[in-house]
Amino acid sequence: MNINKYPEVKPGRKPLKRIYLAIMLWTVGKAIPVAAKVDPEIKKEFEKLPKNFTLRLMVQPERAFPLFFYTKMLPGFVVKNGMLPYGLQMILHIDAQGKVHYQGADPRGKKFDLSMAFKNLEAAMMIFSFRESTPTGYAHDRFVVEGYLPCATTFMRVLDIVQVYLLPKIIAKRAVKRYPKWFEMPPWRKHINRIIIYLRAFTF
Amino acid sequence: MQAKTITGTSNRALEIDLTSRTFREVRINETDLELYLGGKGLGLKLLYDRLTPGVDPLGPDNKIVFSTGVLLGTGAPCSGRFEAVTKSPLTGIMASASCGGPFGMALKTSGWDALILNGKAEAPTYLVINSEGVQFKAADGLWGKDTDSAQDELLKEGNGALVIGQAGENLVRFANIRSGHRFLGRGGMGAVLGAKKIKGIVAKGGEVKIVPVDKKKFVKTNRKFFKAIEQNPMTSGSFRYFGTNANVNPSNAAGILPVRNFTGGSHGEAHKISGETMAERFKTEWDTCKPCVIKCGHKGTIKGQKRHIPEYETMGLLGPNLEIFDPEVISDWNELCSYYGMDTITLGGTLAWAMEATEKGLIQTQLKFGATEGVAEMIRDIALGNGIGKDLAMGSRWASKKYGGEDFAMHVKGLELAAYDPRGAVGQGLSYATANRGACHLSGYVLALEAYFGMASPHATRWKHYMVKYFEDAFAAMNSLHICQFTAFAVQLEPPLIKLTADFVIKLLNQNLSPLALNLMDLSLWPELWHSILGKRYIPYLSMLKFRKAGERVHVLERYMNTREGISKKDDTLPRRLLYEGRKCDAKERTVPLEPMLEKYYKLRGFDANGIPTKKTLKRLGIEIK
Amino acid sequence: MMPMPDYYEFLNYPKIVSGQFALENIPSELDGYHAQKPLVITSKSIVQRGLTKQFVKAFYDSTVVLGGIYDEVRDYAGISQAREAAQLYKARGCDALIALGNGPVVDLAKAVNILVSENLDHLGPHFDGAAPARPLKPLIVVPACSFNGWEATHAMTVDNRRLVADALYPAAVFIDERITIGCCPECLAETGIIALAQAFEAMTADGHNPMIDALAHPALNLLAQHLANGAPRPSDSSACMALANAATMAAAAFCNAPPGMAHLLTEALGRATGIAPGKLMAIILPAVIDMLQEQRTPIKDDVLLALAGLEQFATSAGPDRGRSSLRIMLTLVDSLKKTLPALREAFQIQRHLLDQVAHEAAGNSAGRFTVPQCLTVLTQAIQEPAS
Amino acid sequence: MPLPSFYDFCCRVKTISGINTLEQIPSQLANMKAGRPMIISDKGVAATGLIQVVIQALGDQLQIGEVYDQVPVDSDYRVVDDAAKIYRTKGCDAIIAVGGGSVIDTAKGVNIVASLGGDTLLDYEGLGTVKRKLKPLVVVPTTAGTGSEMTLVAVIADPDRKIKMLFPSYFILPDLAVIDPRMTKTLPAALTASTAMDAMTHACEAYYCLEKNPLSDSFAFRAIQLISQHLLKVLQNPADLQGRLALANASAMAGIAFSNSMVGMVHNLGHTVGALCHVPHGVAMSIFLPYGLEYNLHRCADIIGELLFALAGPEIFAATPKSERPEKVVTFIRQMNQDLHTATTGKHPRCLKEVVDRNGAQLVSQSMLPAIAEAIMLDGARLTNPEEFLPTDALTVLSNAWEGSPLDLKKVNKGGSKVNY
Repeated sequence: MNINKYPEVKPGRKPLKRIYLAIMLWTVGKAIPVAAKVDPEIKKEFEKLPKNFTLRLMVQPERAFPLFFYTKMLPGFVVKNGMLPYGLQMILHIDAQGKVHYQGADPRGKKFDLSMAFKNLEAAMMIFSFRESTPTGYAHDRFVVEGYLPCATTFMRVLDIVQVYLLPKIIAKRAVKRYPKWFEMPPWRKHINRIIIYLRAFTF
Repeated sequence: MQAKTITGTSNRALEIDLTSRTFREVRINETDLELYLGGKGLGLKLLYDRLTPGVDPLGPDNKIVFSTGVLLGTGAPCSGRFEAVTKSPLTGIMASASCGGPFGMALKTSGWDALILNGKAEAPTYLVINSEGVQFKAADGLWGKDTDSAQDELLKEGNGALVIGQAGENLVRFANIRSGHRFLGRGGMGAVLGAKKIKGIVAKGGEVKIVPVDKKKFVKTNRKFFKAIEQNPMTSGSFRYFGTNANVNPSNAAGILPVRNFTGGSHGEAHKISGETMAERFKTEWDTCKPCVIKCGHKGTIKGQKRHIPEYETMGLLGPNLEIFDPEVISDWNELCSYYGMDTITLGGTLAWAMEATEKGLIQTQLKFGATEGVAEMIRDIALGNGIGKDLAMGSRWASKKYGGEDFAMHVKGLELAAYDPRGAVGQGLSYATANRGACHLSGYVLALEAYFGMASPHATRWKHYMVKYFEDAFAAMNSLHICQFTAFAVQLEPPLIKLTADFVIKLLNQNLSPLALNLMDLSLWPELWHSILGKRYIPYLSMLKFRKAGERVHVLERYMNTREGISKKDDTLPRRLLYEGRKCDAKERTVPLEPMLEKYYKLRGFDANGIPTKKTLKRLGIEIK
Repeated sequence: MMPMPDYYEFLNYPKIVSGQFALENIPSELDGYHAQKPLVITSKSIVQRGLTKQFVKAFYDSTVVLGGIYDEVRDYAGISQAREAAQLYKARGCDALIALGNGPVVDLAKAVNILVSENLDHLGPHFDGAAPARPLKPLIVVPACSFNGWEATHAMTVDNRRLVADALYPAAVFIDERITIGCCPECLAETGIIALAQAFEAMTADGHNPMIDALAHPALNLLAQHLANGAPRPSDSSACMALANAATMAAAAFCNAPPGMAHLLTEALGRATGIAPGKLMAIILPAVIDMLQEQRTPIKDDVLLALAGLEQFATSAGPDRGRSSLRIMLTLVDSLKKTLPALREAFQIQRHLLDQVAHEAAGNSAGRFTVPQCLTVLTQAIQEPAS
Repeated sequence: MPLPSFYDFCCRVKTISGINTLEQIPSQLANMKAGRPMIISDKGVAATGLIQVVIQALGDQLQIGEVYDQVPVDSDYRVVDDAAKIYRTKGCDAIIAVGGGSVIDTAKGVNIVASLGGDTLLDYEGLGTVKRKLKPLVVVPTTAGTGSEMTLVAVIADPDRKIKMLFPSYFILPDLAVIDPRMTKTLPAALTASTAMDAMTHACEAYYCLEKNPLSDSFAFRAIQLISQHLLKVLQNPADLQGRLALANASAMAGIAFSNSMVGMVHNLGHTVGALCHVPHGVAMSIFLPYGLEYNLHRCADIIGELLFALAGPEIFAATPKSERPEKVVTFIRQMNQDLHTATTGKHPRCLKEVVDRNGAQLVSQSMLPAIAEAIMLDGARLTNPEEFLPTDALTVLSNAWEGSPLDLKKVNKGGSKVNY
């Protein structure tokens, strides 16, 4: 038998989807620390998490998604603070004071207490293109959680609220189970929060 | 000495009911003779009128018809042949076989054109046929005997005998019937007789003399025929001096010689079994059908005995196909097959399957490609139904259904392939697929054009459907005359038009304008003989077309009978190996592109897309729909 | 009240993953078995339909390298090809198998799995009765059109010989609409009718248990909803998904139950005649149901519940339920008449074979059916309708 | 049964069930080429004499390597290491786990260490460390419906770090689950009631939560049918082996259903009150189940309405108009709790305030409710609940459940779009 008739098939890539997801993860990552400052509910949720806690949201398999090619050319602090999208991870760190920091997409040299991972690129796309809500995605086994589990639900709640801030209502309604009624804050406050989050997220 | 003279043909058939031990004379309809010519065609028609579809081939409801042709007994060249048709226990569909043994002549000169057997005898019986009718005689003493001694016994009572061996008695599905040194080989007719408990049939013969109606014309045509045969290099040269094994070398060269269960198409040692080598080694002499002018049957001295030289198919399938190249060993096995009465083609195919199945762990036998050990024992086991031989005795289709290995069971519709690999001659592939009795090489011998004469391109599919139909019709008609198929070389290739044209021109014409080329081919010698014997007026060309149409009728009738047994497009296929596996001997690893050829073939034949003859076609051919 | 059997064994090994982007989960599933390099076994028709391209795309952006796509399978799984594929598997250093396709493809993959896991050259010892012992390599089945569900069970038919062993269960079945999409109405109808028969017979078999019922129930339900509309529309992906799911569930249930009459007859007749089982089932199942009707065999209520749903079940009178379920079954079979017309070949089955087939079926039924019973059903099944 | 846009389903453990099934274990083990099992169990099981029943049933067909009955209620890795050491010194080649969730998880852990070598389970923490098939593991569940015999994760605590370690792997799945009614025959009435209601809750939640699929539905549906048909009868006649077998089957089926479709807020609350107030799981389940149904009523009324068929039978189902069915389901479950309360002479609590410990002290005080409500965020079951479930919602539910009063449906927070299964 001539085995060359049946060549090995190396996995290809879907570059556009990668870039889209990298930008989404970067945006959400940058928005969370800001939201934690301005939104009391998020703040409360983060307070439940232990101090000196590192968590990340990523797309599996990790080896298939190395950092973007230009990462090496950038100065270290840009990479460290996640000032540009670099890859398909979103790393958050809660320091000893309970303050939340976005640490970019570079997992090297970090130890994670909680790691939430989309099982594959398409699963992440389903969620980030809002075809599936986060709970449905969870129900459909789109992601796996590793590490300190009880915090995962907290983190997902945070993600839900951040989505509500970042997205227009018509999309956000699809993404979360229950669109909040904002009992606890006046409507103008909501919009101001939203603007702050946008501004801070997109400025360095 | 001869009491009676029959002018033309007797039109009498003898129908015997074995269950009730009675017989009756059946008059053969003149129109039937006109439409079906005699021989195979008439035999099929007689069977068609009597056989219910779906009966057990080995049950009492199956019938077997032995039918002689118009030519037999008149002294026409190479006419010493008769045909048998029945429903085959190997394939479950119609089987027809042609044989050059003395039984045909004896039957015809006992005044019968055909013999129909019905029912089933209670105890082993043999039949003695004379012009009056038939005597049923107890065969207790013969049952269990080999074909040689049984035939010797029977021949005490007549000029020609049919006899089965232990294989037939044990219902080996590919048991054959022996007459003289020749056999009604394929389709397991021996088992049909065995199931009917008929050990043998002997015809007294020599009771009537047969003369043609138009003697003058007959003698004239005969002379032309002789001349053609003497001119043709195949019929007067290679076949005459080297037998059918003259095919070995050209087959090997064309890559159509089956090697190792059809995994290869040629072999370096093939020359050892070629007709040329053997003629020299075994000092061969003629041992043929009677009457014959080609003289392809030979005998020689092998291991100190006078033996019939195995024919090409036997050589090919028990030889290279098992990777054996020792003609003496093959001859031993051939003798064993004659002794037990088994078809060597099916046996060879089944043994090759068994060897490959053993190699692949599907069955456990001693058999191994290239090794002679255990083969003779296995042949005995098959004939006697011992051990796994009992399963192999059912043929490769049945065995592969039970044990697996269907992908390398080389059969079509249950009948094993003859010794030509169609990957080197795709038209032959189509012919194997569409042949009525299964993978039969005699249905339309297209490979001669493709692989031997260079008159068609072996790998092109263009117009192959036309060639296959043309030759199927011609051969069906020939088998209905009934005349030796090898006369085709002479009849078709010797007329001046084709003789004087260069081969490459013929190839070009044939491949691109096949209908024109083939319609210009002159086949008139055959119909002229038939017409002269019956005293009918012969109209040039038109009568030839009528003759070809008769052939078409015979072929379609057989097809129609098969479709009544459940045959359809799904069965018109080739072994997977030929369709999907390339061969190492072939750099391009070619396979047979069957599907496109088959579709065109159906259209040309007037079959529907499922391969069933349409009502229109049947009506056109005058076949009564049942 | 559901009767509780005194003893039963039940196993439904494979994980079923079905739905959008199911295929994309294969790499992480393989990772669960520490496999990184699967060998894909598939058939020429799948390649011709372009499904392998779709399939390969599902592995984009993963770390899984496909060790090769062995696409030589056609309508027969034999040891010759299994050896070739095993050779390829070893040459490439693969560590898992993916069967992309139906019947013979999966059978072949199972055979290859035995060859590579036990380092054998042929299956001789297993044909002689030795059961392959766990663990074999992980085998993932991705069903394509005319998937009859048996692929996802513990049985394999290689070289016409059936081998049944728990080790042969595939690890997972991934049902994805990109692959299950129908190739022709006929194939879908065949899938459907086989699934229908299997689910029905699993539920009504003597040795059934609540687990079997629980598997067969959704199968029947999906079929009742989708068979009639779905079969003529091979491009309707949701119907194809439903049928593939139903087939998987039905076979999973069925392989835990003793085989029913329709199945035994179809199998034996298929072997004798070479006609596709789906086509045979289309004529045998109605005959079996007719027999049940004639004999007034009690049919348990669950069948109607599965076929007709809660509302209709609740409003039907208790004693009628068995009969109505048989009626619905017949209507379902009838609804396939157009897509799966009664077969000419079937009416031409050699009558002398029937006896042999009936004997074989009765012999395989462990005494549950008699030869005359089988023969009656067979004769009725291949009776050409007067027209 | 609509096919969801995506689902997965896995119940790959071989199940054998029947009245004398324990006797089959030796031959089943022999098929797996094992003959010297170690029995792992806990003190509670040992005290009821169930281990003796198992040992007797195993007979002399195999040698028992060791009976280890030291598994505590909250098992940790040190127990696992300890048992694994004994396993090795006694030369065992298989494990039979007799008990509930904790025992089964421990047995899974022991199997990892015993099969793969090493001294401690800590070596195998995390994903992807268990890479090959382990030794045969047979589980004989004694409490109904933990479902942990069907799941492919072992949860074992590490008290030093105060975390629960997860060992997810296909290879740690048990090889055989044995359902034998003798294991539950001696269960006291109150426990029978609460374990059956536990299974009932698994089934109901599996039926309406987000990960539902046709297969889990079907298993859940049958489990509910079996329980509602048999539970009260078994309570009246505790020796009814057929009834016990039906309940045991029901809980196994409920286990299959919920391990595939996940659970919702009932479990969320149950886990939380279990962790904070040590309310037994089954008890909590039976109390919260009606509230779970009520709370999600506006999201999946049709689906909950279907449960009436399983609970009450086709006649009542047909007699109830479609719009009233969901409420009727809730009433039915409440009535069932009431019936159980009566049948167990008050031992089966109907609301949180009735839950007492052995000494008759109340386990959940009203003042603890806000703390419980806050703690629900730490449990994953809230994610698969059809309606969003937040501490404020939890507090409403909890206070109603404490009192035993029905939920005011108007007060349930609503919002968001339709649920896609």
